[in-house]
Amino acid sequence: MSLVLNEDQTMLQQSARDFCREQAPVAVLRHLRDSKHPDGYSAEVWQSMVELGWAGMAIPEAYEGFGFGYSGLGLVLEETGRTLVPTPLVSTVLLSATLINLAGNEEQKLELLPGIARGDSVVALALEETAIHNPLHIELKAVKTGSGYILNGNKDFVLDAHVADQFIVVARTEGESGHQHGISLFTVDAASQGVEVQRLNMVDSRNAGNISLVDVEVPEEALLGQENKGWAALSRTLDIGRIGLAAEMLGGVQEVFERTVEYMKQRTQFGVPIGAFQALQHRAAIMYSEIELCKSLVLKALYELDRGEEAEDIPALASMCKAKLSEIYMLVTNEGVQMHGGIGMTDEFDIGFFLKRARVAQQTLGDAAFHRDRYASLRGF
Amino acid sequence: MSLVLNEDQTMLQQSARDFCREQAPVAVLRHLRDSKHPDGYSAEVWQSMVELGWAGMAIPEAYEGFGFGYSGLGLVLEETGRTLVPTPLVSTVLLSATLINLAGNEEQKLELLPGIARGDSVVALALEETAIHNPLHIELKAVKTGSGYILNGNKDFVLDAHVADQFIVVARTEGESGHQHGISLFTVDAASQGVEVQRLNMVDSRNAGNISLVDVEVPEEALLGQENKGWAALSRTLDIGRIGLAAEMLGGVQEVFERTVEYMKQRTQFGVPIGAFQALQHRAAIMYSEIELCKSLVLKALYELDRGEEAEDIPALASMCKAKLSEIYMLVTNEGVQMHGGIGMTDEFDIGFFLKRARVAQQTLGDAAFHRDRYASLRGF
Amino acid sequence: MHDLEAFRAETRAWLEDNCPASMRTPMPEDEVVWGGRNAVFRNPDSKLWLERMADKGWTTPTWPQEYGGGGLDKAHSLVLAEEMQRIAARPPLVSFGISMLGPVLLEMATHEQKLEHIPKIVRGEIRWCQGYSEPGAGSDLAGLGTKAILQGDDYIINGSKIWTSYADQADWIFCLVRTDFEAPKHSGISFILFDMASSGVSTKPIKLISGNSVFCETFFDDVRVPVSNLVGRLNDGWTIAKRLLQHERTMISGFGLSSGRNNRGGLADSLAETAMLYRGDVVELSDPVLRDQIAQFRIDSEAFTLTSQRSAQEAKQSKGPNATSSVLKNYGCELNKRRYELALQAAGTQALGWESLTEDDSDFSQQELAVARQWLRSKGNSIEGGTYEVQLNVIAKRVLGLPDMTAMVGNTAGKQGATGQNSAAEKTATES
Amino acid sequence: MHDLEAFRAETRAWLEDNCPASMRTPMPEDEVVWGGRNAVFRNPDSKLWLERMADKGWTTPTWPQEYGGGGLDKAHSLVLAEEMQRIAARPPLVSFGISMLGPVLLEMATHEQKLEHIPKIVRGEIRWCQGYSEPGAGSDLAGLGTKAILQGDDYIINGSKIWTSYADQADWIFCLVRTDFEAPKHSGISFILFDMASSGVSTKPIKLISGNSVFCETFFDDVRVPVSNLVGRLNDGWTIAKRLLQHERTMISGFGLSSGRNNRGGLADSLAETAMLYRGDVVELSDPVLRDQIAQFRIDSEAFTLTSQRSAQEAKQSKGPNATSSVLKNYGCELNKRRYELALQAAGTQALGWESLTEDDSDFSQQELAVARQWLRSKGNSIEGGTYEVQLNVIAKRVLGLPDMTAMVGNTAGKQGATGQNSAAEKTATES
Repeated sequence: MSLVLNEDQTMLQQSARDFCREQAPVAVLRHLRDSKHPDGYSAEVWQSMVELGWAGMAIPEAYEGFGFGYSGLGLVLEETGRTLVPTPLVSTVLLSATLINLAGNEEQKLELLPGIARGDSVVALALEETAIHNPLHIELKAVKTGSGYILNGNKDFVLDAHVADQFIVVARTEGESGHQHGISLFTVDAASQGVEVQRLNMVDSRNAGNISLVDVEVPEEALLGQENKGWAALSRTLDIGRIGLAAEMLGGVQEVFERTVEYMKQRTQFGVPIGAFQALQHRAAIMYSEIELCKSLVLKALYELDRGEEAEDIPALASMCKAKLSEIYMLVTNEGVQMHGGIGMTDEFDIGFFLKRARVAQQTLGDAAFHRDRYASLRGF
Repeated sequence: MSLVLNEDQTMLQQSARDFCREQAPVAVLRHLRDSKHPDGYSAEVWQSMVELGWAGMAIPEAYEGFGFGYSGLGLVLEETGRTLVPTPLVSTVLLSATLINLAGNEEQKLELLPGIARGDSVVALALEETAIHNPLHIELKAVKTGSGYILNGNKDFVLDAHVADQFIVVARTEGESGHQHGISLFTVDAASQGVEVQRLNMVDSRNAGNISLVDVEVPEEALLGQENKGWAALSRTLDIGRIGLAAEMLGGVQEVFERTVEYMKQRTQFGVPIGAFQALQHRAAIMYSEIELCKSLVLKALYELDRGEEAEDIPALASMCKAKLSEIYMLVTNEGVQMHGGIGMTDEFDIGFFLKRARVAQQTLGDAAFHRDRYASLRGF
Repeated sequence: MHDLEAFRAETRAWLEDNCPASMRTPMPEDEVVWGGRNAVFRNPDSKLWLERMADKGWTTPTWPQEYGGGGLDKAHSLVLAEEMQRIAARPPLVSFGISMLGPVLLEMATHEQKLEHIPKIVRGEIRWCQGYSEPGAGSDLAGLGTKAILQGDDYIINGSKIWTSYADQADWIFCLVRTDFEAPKHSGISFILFDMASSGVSTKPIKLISGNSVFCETFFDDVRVPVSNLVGRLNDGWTIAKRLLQHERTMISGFGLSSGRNNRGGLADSLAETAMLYRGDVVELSDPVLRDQIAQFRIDSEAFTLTSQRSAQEAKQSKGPNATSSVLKNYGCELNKRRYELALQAAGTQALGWESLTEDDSDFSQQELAVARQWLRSKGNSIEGGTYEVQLNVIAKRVLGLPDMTAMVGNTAGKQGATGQNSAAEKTATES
Repeated sequence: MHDLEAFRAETRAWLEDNCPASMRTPMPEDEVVWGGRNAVFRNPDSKLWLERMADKGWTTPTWPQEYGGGGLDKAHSLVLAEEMQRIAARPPLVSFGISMLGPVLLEMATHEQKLEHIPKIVRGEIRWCQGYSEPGAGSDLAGLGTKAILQGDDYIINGSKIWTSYADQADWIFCLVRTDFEAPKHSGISFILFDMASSGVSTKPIKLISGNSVFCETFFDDVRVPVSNLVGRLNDGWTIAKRLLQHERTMISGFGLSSGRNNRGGLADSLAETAMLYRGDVVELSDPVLRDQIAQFRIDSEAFTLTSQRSAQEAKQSKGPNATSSVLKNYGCELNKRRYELALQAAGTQALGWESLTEDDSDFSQQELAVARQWLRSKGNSIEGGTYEVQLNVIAKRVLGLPDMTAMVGNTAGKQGATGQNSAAEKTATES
C-alpha cells in the first residue's frame, strides 16, 4: 500500500494547484456571488478544466474518459478545495458519472458518460428529501405504467440543480422509506414536463436547488440499473462522493491552516508576532497533528478506491474520512477566524468563505455524527 | 435565592476545613490504605466528626439530629472532599438517613435515625446490581411469606458494606426490572442468616463491597415505606446523594486546582516558574472558569434542597451537578497530574489519590453521560 | 420591606397603564430602539414607551435623578425589573450611552459634563459610539496613534479608528486619543468626547462575513474639539478606558445569559425543539449524540446563568463589575458560539441558507436565515471587547496570580514604553 | 523480487521449525524477555526462542552482521516481520539496548565500542538503562548536574538520576554527565557508558500511582569509569542525546499504534466489546454517546496507524526518524490516555478495582484490575520521553517555523548559558 504520491500524481497535483491559483482563485467565487451570477459557476473556468481532462478523470477510456482514477480526481478536488472554485465537478463528475458507470447499462453509459467527459452536460444527483442527510429516507414515488414510469415527489438540496441538463432521481418503486429494497434510479431530463427547480442561495454561495416532480413521465429506458435494486450502486457512489468531498475539504483545511500560520508570523501585537505566543503555538501544533491524520485517511481511501474489486473496506473508509474531515474543517475554520481576529470577520477577507464552505460540506452526504454512527455499525458495535 | 454563604455557613465551612486539615488530611487515607486497615476508615476521626454534629447534620431534631439541613451537610462533604478522608458520611448520613427519613414510618425513624445521629451505627444502601449505575435495574427478589419476606439476590458496589450494621436493600416485589412500580425497600440486619459480604479493594481505597442474600428472612416491619412503592423516596434520595456527592467532588476539584496553581508558581523549568508559560496559563484559566460554574450549581442545588416542599427542579439540578462535576473533576485531575509532571505520577505525592477518587465518584450514582441523558429527558427532549 | 411592596404595587399599576400592548410582545431586531438624532421608530408605540419611561428616568433606573435618572436603589430597581419581566415589557432604549459611557461619566466626569451628557443619554436623544481600536493595533489597544494636539482652547484630532460599532449612525463619539508622544504608551492617552457632525469626521462601514455592517472605519481629519470635552485628567485616559472595558465585557457576557431560556427570537429558541422538528421527532430527539451535546450545552448555560447571578450577589458587597467579568465574558461568548454550531447541526441544510429566492420564503424561512447570519455573527463574540485570549491572560495573571513571562525573561517595556501591564507575554494573540 | 520470494519461503520454513508453539500465543506481560545477566524466563521456550533468533541475528534484523545483527535490508526485514506476524510469533527480545542505544552506537560509536557492546545487545546478554533526567531538572534535560571529572584514564562520576526505567534490573547504563562546567549548558555534556555493578552505584525504586515501580532514583558516588567508555566527542553528548530521544519518541508513539487493532492483552482488547459486555448488549452498544466516543477514538486510531505507515514510507527516502516523530509521539500518547478513560466508562465500577480479595477473582478479574493499573500508567505517557508540551513546542517551532518569544522579548540564554535551542519560551511546562 502506498501512502505517498507517485511522480505522475505529484505532477498532476502541482499542475492542478497552479491552475487553481492562477485561473480559479477565491476571487472567482467572490465575483460569482457578488454579481449574482445566474449560473453560479464560471463556464470559462469549467471549460479550461475540461480541457485539462478533469471532467473525464475517473471515467473509463471506453466512454471517452481518461481513466486517471479516483486518486487523480481526489487530487484535483483537493486543489479546488483550496480556492473554493465552484464547478460541476462534485455533482457531475464525482457523483453522477460514478453512479452511471456503476449502475447503467452499456447504452446508458455510451449515451451519458462521453458528454460528461467532454464537459457538455451537467448531471445532478437528486437524493435528499430532508434537511438532514438520510439516503434511505426515500419517499419520492415512481409508479410503473405501460410505457415507463410516473414520478411524483420532492428533492431537497440537489447540487447544481438549476444548471443541470439531467437529473438522476432516486425514487421508491416498492417498500417503505427506510428500506434498501425498493429504491430505483431514473435519469430525468431537466426540461421534462412536471419538473420544477427552485434555486437555493446557500451560505457557501455554491449551487444547490430544490426540485419538485409532479406526474413526470419517463420512458422505461430511463431506469438506471434494475428496478428496486438501486441501493448497492447508490450506496457505493455515495461513499465515493464522501471520499471525494473529504479530499476537497482537505484542500480547504490545509489552505486555511497555512494562511493562518502565515498570518501568525506576520501579524504583530504588543511588539511581537502573534505566532510567538505559546498558547497559539500549541493550538497550531494540535491542528497540524490532526491535519496529518486527515491526509493519511484521504490518501488511503483514494488509493483503495482505485484498487477496484480488491478494495478493502470502502464504506468504513468513507465514513472515517467524512467524519474526521468534518470535525477538523470545523476546528480549523473556527481557529482560523479567531486567530485572524477582527479582520477574519470581514467579508473582504477570504477566511469567511472557508468557514461557510466547511459547514455546507459537513452537511453534504452526512456530517461527523452520521458517519461515526455508521462506522460503529460497520465495525460491529 | 441566595448563592452566597451566610455567616453561619461561612463559620461551619471554616471549622470543617480546619478540622479536615488538622485531623483528617490525605495522610489519613494513605495510612488506612497502606496499613490495610480492616475497617477502611478511622473510628477516631469519625467519632470526632460525630462530636462536631456531622452525623446528625441533616436529620430532624425530632430524631436527635441537628437540622442544619443539606446546605450544612454539603459544606462538610465539600471539605472532606478536599482531604479525601473516608467516613460513613456518604453511605450512612447522606444516603441512608435521608432514605429512612423520607420512606420510613414513625417507629422506624425513631428506631434508626437517633443511632445514626449519635454515630452508633453504619447503615449502607444496597442498590446497584450491575457495574454501570442503573437504579431501575432491580432484580433482587423479595417474596412475601406469612410473617414477612424472603430476599434473594446480589448487590454490587455497596458503599461501606463490610462495616455496616444494617443495610437498606432495594428489592423487587413485583414487575420487571426497569419498572418503577414493584420496587420495595427493606432494612436488613447485616448479621442476618444468609447475608454474605465481600469487601472490595477499590482504586480509591474507599469502602465498598458486594453482598449476596440467600433466603434471607426479614419480618414485615423491615419494609420501609409501602410495598411496591419505594421508587419515589429512593429516587429523591438518589438525587440528594448525587448533590451531596457533587459537593464532595467540588472540594476535590478545588483542592487539586489550588495545589496545581501553587505548583505552577513554585516549580521552575528553564529558569522560569512553569506558571509563566502562556499555554499552561490558558489551560489554568479555562479550568478556573469551569470551577466557577461548578460552584454555582452545587450552591444552588443545596439551597433548593433545604427549601423542602417548595424546592424547584431537584432532579434536573441533581443531574446537572453530577454531570458537570464528573466532567470537571476528570479534567482537573488529568491536568493536575500532567502539570505536576513526573512527580504527579508518584505514589508518594497526593495528586494520584484525587485522580483515583475522581473516577470512582464519577461512577457512583451515575456518570456524566447518564446524567446528561436524564437531564435531556427531564427537560423534554 | 413595606416600602418595597408599596413600590411594587405602584409600579405594576403604572406599567399596566403606560406600557403599550405591542411593547409586551417579543421584539423583532428591527424594532430595537437605539435613540439619537435620527432615531427610527418602526413601531410608533416604541416612541411613546421611550418617552414615558424616560420621563420617569426608568430607562436608567439607578442613575441619579439630578441627571434625569430614576434614582432607585438596587432593591427598588430589582422590583422594577421584575415587574417589567412579569408583563414581558421590552427595554425602552438600548444604547452604548447607557451600557458603557454613562456609568463611567457618572463616576469620573465633572458635574458640568454630566449635566450636559447624561440627560440626553437617559432620554435617548444622543446616540454614542466608541472610538477605541485602530487599524493595526487590535488587542494592543494602548498602541493607538490617533493624535490630539492642543491649539488654543481646542484639540486638533487626526487619525482613524476601526471596529467602531454603528459609527455611521451615531451622533457623538467617546474616543481614546494620544496627547503625550514621549511618555510610555499607556501614560500618554486621553479620553475625549466629540460630535460626529464635526467637520473632518467621516465613516465607512465594514461589511462582515455575516453580511451585516455594524462596524465602521472612522476617519478624523483635523477635527476641532474643545478642551472642555476631555473627561478625567489629561494623559490619564487609560484608567477610564479600562473601567469602560469592564462595563463592555459585562454587557457582552450577556450574550450567553439567555442560553438557558427560551426568550430569544428565531429558530434557535430551543435547540432541542429545532432538532426534533427537523427530524420529525415527537417524544425524544432521535439523534442521541446531538441530544447529549445539547444537554451539555444547556447544563452549561444554566450553570452560567447561576454564576452570573452569584457574581451579581457577590458584587453587591463590593462596587462595580469584579474580577469574574473576564470569566463571564469568555464563557458567555463561547456558549453563544456553541449554541449556533449546535443550531446548524439541529437544522441541517435548512440552517445554511443565505437569502430566500422565493416570495413566500418556501426555500428558507426568515428564522432559518437568521440562524445562519447569527452563527456567523457569533464568531466575533470572542474577538470584540477583548479577545478570548486576552481574557484568559487576565484570569491567569490577575485572578490566579500566575507570573508574567516577560518579567522572567527580560522586558520589552523599555522599547515600547510599556508598563508591566501590557508586557508581551501577558497579552493576546488576536486583534479586537 | 525473486530473491525476496525465495527468502520468504526459507524464512517461513525456518520459523515453522524453530518457533516453539508457545511462542505463537499472546504474550502475558510477565513473559516479556528483557534479557540481561539476571534474565528471567518464566516460560523456558522463551529462552530457546531468544537463542535461536539471536543466532541468526534476527533479534535485530537490520543491524550489520559484523556485530551480530541480521544484516537484512529493509525489504528483507519486512518479509521477516510479515512472516513472524503470520504465525503471531512473539518478539524474542525487548530492550532499551535494541530500541534506543543500539541505533545510536551504530551511528556514532567507534568500531571497538560497537564490537564490545552491540553483540551483547543482540543476544540479550546485557540489559541497559538510560541515565538522563535528574531531580529538579525535569524537561530541562540539559540542566543536568551529574559531574564527571577526569582523573588519569578514568572519569570519577558523582550525582544522581531520576526516572531511570528498570535501573534496579539493568546491567549497564548509558548516561549523560557534565564534563565542562564553564561552557553554555548544552556544550558541556558528554555521553558515557558504564557498568551498574561498578562500585558507588546504587538505585532506589520509585513507587507510582499505578502501584508499579518501573522507575528508579539512581545514585553515583565516586563511580570510576574508563575514558574509553565515552561515546562520541567530549562535550558533544547533547548531539547524541537528542538523536537518542528521537528513537525514544518513536518507541513511545507505538503506544497508540495498536489502538485500532485487537492484539493487546487485557479487557481493553476491544473497547466496544467491553462496553457491550458490561451492559449485556448483543447487536449494538446500548449507550449511544459512549458508542460515538468509541467510534471517534477508533477512527483516530486507524488514522494514526495510517499516519505512522505514511511517515515510515516518507522516511524511507530520508534516513532515520523525521519531524513527524513529535506528532506521532504526542498523538500516540493522547490516544492511549483516551483509550483507558473510555475503558473505565465501558466497564464502570468493575474497572475501578485495585486488588482482588478473593481466591477465584470473583470480585475483580485480573483483566479488570489490569485496566485500572494501565489507566493510571497511561497518565505518564505524555510526561515521559519529552512532555506533551515540549513536543507541541517542537512542532510549532521546527515544523511550523513559528517564532520564538524569547528571541522577541529578550533572551535569558546569557544568564543560563543556553543556546537558542532551549530558550525559555520554546520549552515546556512540566517535567519528564
